[in-house]
Amino acid sequence: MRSPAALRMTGIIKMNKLKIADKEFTSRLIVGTSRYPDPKTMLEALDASGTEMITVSIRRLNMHTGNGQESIMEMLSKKDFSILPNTAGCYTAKEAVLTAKLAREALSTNWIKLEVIGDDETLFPDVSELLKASEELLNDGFVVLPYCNDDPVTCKKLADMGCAAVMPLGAPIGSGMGIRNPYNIQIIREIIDIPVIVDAGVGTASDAALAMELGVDGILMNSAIAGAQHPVQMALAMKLAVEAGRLAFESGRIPKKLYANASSPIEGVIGS
Amino acid sequence: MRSPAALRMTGIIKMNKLKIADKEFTSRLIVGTSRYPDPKTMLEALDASGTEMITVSIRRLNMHTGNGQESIMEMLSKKDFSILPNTAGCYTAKEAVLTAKLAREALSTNWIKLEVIGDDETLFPDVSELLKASEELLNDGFVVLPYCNDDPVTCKKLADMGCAAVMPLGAPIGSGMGIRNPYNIQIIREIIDIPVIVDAGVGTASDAALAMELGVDGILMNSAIAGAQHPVQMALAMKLAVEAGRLAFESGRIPKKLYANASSPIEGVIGS
Amino acid sequence: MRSPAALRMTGIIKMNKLKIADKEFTSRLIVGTSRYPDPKTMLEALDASGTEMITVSIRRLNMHTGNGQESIMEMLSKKDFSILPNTAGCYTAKEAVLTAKLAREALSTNWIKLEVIGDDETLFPDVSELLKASEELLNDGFVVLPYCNDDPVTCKKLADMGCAAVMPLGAPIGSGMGIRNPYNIQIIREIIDIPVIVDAGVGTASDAALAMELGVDGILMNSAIAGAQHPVQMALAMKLAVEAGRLAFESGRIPKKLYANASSPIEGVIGS
Amino acid sequence: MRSPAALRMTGIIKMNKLKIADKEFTSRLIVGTSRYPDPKTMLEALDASGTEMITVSIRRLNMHTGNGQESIMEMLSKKDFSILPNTAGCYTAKEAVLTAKLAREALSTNWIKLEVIGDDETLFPDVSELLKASEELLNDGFVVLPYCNDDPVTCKKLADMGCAAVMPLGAPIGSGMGIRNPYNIQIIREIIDIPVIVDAGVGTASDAALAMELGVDGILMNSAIAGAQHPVQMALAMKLAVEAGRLAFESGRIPKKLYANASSPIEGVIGS
Amino acid sequence: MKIKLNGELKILNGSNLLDEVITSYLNGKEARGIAVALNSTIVPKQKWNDTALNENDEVEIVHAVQGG
Amino acid sequence: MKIKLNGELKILNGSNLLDEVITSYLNGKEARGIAVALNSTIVPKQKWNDTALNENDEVEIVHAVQGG
Amino acid sequence: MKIKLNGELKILNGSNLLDEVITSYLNGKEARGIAVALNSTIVPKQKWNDTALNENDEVEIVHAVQGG
Amino acid sequence: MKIKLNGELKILNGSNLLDEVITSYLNGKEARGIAVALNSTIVPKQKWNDTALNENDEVEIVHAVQGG
Repeated sequence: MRSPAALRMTGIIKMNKLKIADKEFTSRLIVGTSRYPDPKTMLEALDASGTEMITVSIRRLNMHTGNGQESIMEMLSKKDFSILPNTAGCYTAKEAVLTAKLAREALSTNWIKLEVIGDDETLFPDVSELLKASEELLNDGFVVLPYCNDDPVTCKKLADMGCAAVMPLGAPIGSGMGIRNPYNIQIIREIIDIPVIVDAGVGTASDAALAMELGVDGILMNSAIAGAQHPVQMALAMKLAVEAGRLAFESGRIPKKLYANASSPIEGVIGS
Repeated sequence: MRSPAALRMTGIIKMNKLKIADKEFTSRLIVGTSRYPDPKTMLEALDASGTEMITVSIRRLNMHTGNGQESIMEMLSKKDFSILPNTAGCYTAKEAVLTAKLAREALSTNWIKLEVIGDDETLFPDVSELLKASEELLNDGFVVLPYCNDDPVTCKKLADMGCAAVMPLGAPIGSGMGIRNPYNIQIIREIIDIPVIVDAGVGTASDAALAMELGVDGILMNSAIAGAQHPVQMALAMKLAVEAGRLAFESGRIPKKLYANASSPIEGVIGS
Repeated sequence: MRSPAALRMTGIIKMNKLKIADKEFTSRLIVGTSRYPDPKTMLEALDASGTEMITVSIRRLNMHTGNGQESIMEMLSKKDFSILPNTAGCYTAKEAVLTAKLAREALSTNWIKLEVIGDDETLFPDVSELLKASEELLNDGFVVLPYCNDDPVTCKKLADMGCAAVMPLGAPIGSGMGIRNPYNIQIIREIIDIPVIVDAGVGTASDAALAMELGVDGILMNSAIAGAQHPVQMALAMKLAVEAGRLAFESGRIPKKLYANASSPIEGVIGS
Repeated sequence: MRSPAALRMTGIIKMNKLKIADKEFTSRLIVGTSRYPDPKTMLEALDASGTEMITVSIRRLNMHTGNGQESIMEMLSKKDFSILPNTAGCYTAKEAVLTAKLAREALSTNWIKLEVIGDDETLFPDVSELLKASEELLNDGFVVLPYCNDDPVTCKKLADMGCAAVMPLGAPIGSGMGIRNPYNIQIIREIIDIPVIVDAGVGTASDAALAMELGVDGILMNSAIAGAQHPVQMALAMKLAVEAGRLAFESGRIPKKLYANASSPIEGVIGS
Repeated sequence: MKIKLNGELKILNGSNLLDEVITSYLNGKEARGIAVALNSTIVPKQKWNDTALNENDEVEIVHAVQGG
Repeated sequence: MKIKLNGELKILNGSNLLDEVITSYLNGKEARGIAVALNSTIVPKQKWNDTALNENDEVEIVHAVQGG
Repeated sequence: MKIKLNGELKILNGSNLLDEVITSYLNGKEARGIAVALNSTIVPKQKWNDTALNENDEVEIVHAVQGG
Repeated sequence: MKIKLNGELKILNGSNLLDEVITSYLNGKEARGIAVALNSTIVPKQKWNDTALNENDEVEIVHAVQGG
C-alpha cells in the first residue's frame, strides 16, 4: 500500500498549501513554544507536529537563569522554523506596538502575532486597541496576524485594513473548550478573503479536525499540546487531525440526513 | 524532521494495536466496499484508508453482468485484506444465521459482521433477533461482531455471550450524523471489556476523531468514504482522523475550563 | 391583559389535550413521587407542577415506620391524581408481571408504567424482557406504558403490540443530562402513532421545553423536581416549560438560518 | 390546586423582579413590534407575551399610507407598555446618536436600545462605533441599553461606562439559531454587575428557557414571535419559557451525571 | 408450620388461613390499598378467607409507596 | 429656496419658518409623537416657531414605527 | 422437475444432481468463492456431487459482493 | 546618574553610552537576538554606540522566550 505521502506525490491526493503574505506553508498548524515540561519535550513536540511556524514571546532579558525566560532562539539553534513573535501580555495598543517593534529588531522579522488583551480572566482581545495597533503596525510595514474575537465585523475590518490573516479564537486561551461557536467561524470564513487561522481554544484532535472542516486555513495552538500528559504524542495527533480535517473539507463530505441509507446493496438478498 | 512512522519506530510514540479475537490490527479502521463510483476508486480508497479489514455482503450470484452484484473477491484479487462478511439485508435471526453460514462457506472465514435489521427506514437493529442470532452463531463457532444499538444493556449481553466485539451505531447507517450520543458510547466503553467498534453514522473526519477520543477501539465506515465527492481523499482523511483521535485519547488531553489560562509567560513583560 | 388561561378560553390559543388510552389529560407532565425532602414538599410540588397523573412504586408493606416505605396513598388522601404504578426494581419479565398484577390489585387500576431494568448502573431497560412482559400484560388487559430505550425499532414493536404509549428515555434515570439524542426521539415521534412520553433524563426546564418541541406528547419526570434545591419552584418551572415547549411546537417556529434577517424596517432610516 | 399566580402570592414561589435603571419589571421579556402579519396580531401577541416593555424604531414620517411605516404609537394608543426606541439601521455612532436624540424628542423617553450595525449580512455590531455612541449618549443623560457581541471585554467596558444593561446577541438577528455560545453568555453574566439581556437569536421556547437558565436577567426578541406561524401562541410560549427558565435558574437544578440514579426506592422490591 | 412472609421466615403457630396471617401482620392497620401474592400468584381480597397456607409457602403483602 | 425634507428636494415658495414647513408636510395630521432635526441637530417643538430655514438646509421629520 | 433457483422457477430436464445444476447455472464461470444452500441448509462443495434435488427444492447460489 | 534598566533602578558610575550599559548588563553574553528600547523607542544595534543616556532614562533590553 502506498503511504499518504506517496499518495500525494502521485497526484491522487492534493492538499492545497497555505499561503500567508508571501510565505507558503505545507503544514497548516502553527504551534506555540510555551509551557512544555522541558525544552527537549518542546523540540520533540514541534517536530512531531510537523509545524513550519512557531510562536515566541518578547520578554526582558533576565540574567538570572532557570527562570523560564531563557532565550528560545538558543534552544532552537539547529531548527529551521519560521518565527512568529507575539505581543502576549500587552493590554494597550501602545505596549503592543512597541513590543512588535522590539520583536522585529530582535528577530529580524516583520511578522507579528498581534495580541492586545482586554481582560486577564478571559484573555479576550480588546477590540478597539487591537484595531488601533493593527493600523499602526500595518503602516509601519509589519505583516500583522491579529488574535481576535470570532466577530465577523472585527475580522472584516482587520482584513480590509491589510492584515495578512485573521486569527479568531475558538474558545478562551488554554481553556481546551474547542470551537465554541462554529457558526461565527464559518461566517468569518465566508465573508473574508484572507487566511483565517483559529487561534486558541482547541483542546483535542477532534476540535482541530472540526475547525479545519469549517474551511479555515490553519490552526494555532499551544496549551493543547504542551499541557497534554504526553505532549509529543499529542503533537502528532494534532498534525494528523489538521490534515484529516483539511482533507475532509476538500473531499466534499456526504450530506447529513435524519434517516438511514443502506450501504450494502438491497437486491439479491437470499430468500427474497 | 522525522515522519510519524519514524517517530513511532523510535519508540517515542506508541499507538496500541487493536486485537479482535485472535487477530491483531495496526489500523483501527474497518471499511465497507459498497457504493463507490467504480471499482477502481474503491480499491484506491481502501488503500488510502490504510484499512486491514473490509466488509462484503453475501448476495445471490446473478449471471447478468453490470448489475452491481459482481464478485467483490475478483475485484480484490491481488489485495490482502481480512474479509469481514456481513448479513446486511437480513430481518430475522434465521436469515442472518443462514447468510453467515453461506458467507463462511463462500469465503472460508468464520468471522461475521452480524446485522439483523428491524426497520428499513432507520436500519436500526432488531435487538431480540440480534441476540438470538448471536447466540446461534457463537454456538456454531463463529467470531461474531454484532452491529447493535448504542444500548449498554444489549452490548453487555452480547459481550457476556462471547461476541468478539460490539459494534454500536453512532447514527443511522448512511446518515452522516456523527456520534449522536457520545455519552452512551462512553458508558458502553466503560462497562464492556471487549473491543467496541463504532459502526455507522460517521460523516466526516472530526466525527471519527471524536469517536476514537471516547476510547472506542475502532470504527467501521462505508458511506462517509464512498459517498464523498472525492472518496480516495476522504479515505485518507479518515485514516488520519482515526489515528489522530486514538493518539489524542492515549495522550491525555488538557482539562476543559470555562475561563482562560495564559500560554505565554506572564513575567518579564515590558513596562511592567 | 388577559392571563394565559383567559387567552386559551377565548379560543385565541388552543393547546391540544393529551389522550392516553381512554383518558384525557390537560397537563402533559407526569410526575414521580419519590425522593422529595418530605411529604409536604412532595404534595406542594405535585400541585405546582399541575400534573394530573403521578407514579408510585409497589413495595412490601413494612410495619416499621420511618423507613421511606410508608403508604403513598395515605399521603395523597385528599388529592385527586390518576395513579400510575410502576414496576421499578424489576429485572425480569416475571417479576415485572407479578408486580403489575399486585399494583392492579392494590390500586384498582390496570394502568402500569412497565420498567424492566437491565443493569443497575445505567438503569437502562432490558429490551427482550420488556417486550415479553409487555405482551403478557397486554394479554391480561393492562394499559401498558413501557419505559424503553430511544430505539425506534423497539418503540415500533411496543406500539404494534398494543401499548398505550411508549416512554423512551432521554438520558439515564436521575442523570439530569437532558435529551441526549433528540434525533432518535424525533424519529420515534415520526414513525409511531401512539403517544410518545419522554421518561427520564430531564434535568432542567429547557430540557423539558426542547423535548416537547420535538413533538412528543408528554414528559415523565421525578428527580429533576424532587432533587432540585427548591422542588416546588422547580415543579412550577417544569409545568411552564412543558406548556411552553408544546405551544412552541404547535406554533410553527421560524426556520434557522446562518445569517441575519433584520427585524426592524430597512426603509426610512434617517440620512439615507 | 392553586394557580402559579396563587402560588407566588402565597409566598411559596418567589421570582425576583428585573430592575433596569430605575424601572422595575415583573416580566423579563422585552418584545419587538416589527414584522407581524398585521397590527391586530401584534397587539394580541404583545398581550400574550406578558411583556411590559416593547421596542420601536425611528423612521422618517412618510405621508403615503400602507407602507409599513405607520406610527406605532397610534396602534398602541390604549396600551400601557414602556417604550424602548432603538437605533436600528444606524451604521455609525453619529447616526445612532442623532437617532437616539430624535427618539427622545418624539417619545419623551431617555431610554435607548443602542444598535450600531457593522455589516448588513450578519447585523453584528460595530464595536468601536458602539462604544463611542454609548459614551456620547451616556454623557447626554440617556439610559443606554446597547446591543452588543457576546464579548466579555466589550460588555465589561459598556458596564463600566455606565450603561443600564448589556444586551449581547445569542445569534444573528432573525436567525433563530438560539444561544450559539452559552459559555460566553455565562462568562458575561459572571463578570458584569448590571442586567444582562440576551438580544437576538432566540428561535423557539427552549432557547429562551436555556438563556434564562444561564442566569441572564431577561430576553429581547422579535422575529421568533412575529415570524412564527402562530405569533400569538408563540408569544405565550415565550412568556412561559422565560418564566420557566428563570424559575429553574433560581430553583437550583440537579447536577448532571453520566450514570443513572434510581428515583424509586431500592428496598422492599418483591422477591428480593 | 414455616412460611416466608415478605422475604422473612415466619412460624405459624395458630391459624394457617391467609386472612388471619395478613390481619396479624397488619397489626391493627386497615387492609386498604394492599395486595397479596401467594407463591407468585395474586390472591384477591375476597379469596383471603378461603385460602389456607401450606408449609414453605411464600406470601408477599405489598402496597404503593413513593416511586418515580 | 431649496431644502431637503426627509431626503427629498423641496422648493419653499412661501414661508421658510420650520413650523410652517412641518405643518404643511403633515397635511392636517396632528404633530404628536414626531421629532425634527435640522442639519443633524434636534429642534425641540417649542423652537419650531423661531427657526428659519436657509438654502440647502436638511430637515428630518421622524416618528416611531414598528421595530425590533 | 421444478425447483427454485435463486428465487426463480427452474425446470430441470436433465440431471437432478446439485453439482450439475450449479455447473449449468455458472455457465462456464469457475465455482470459486461461492456457497450453496439447499432448502436453507448449507451444502459444502464436496457434497454437491452426492446431492440429488427433489421436486420444489429451493437452491441458493451466493457469492460475496460489495457491501458495507 | 540614575536610569531604569528593565524596570529596575540602576546607578551609572562609569560611561553613559548605551552600548556600554548593554555590554555590562549582558555580562559576557553575546548580544545576539536582543532588542533595545530607550524611552519606548527602539534603538537599532548600530546606534548603540552613538547613544548617550540621560538621567531617568528608561532602557528595555529584551529577547525572545517561549511563548504561545
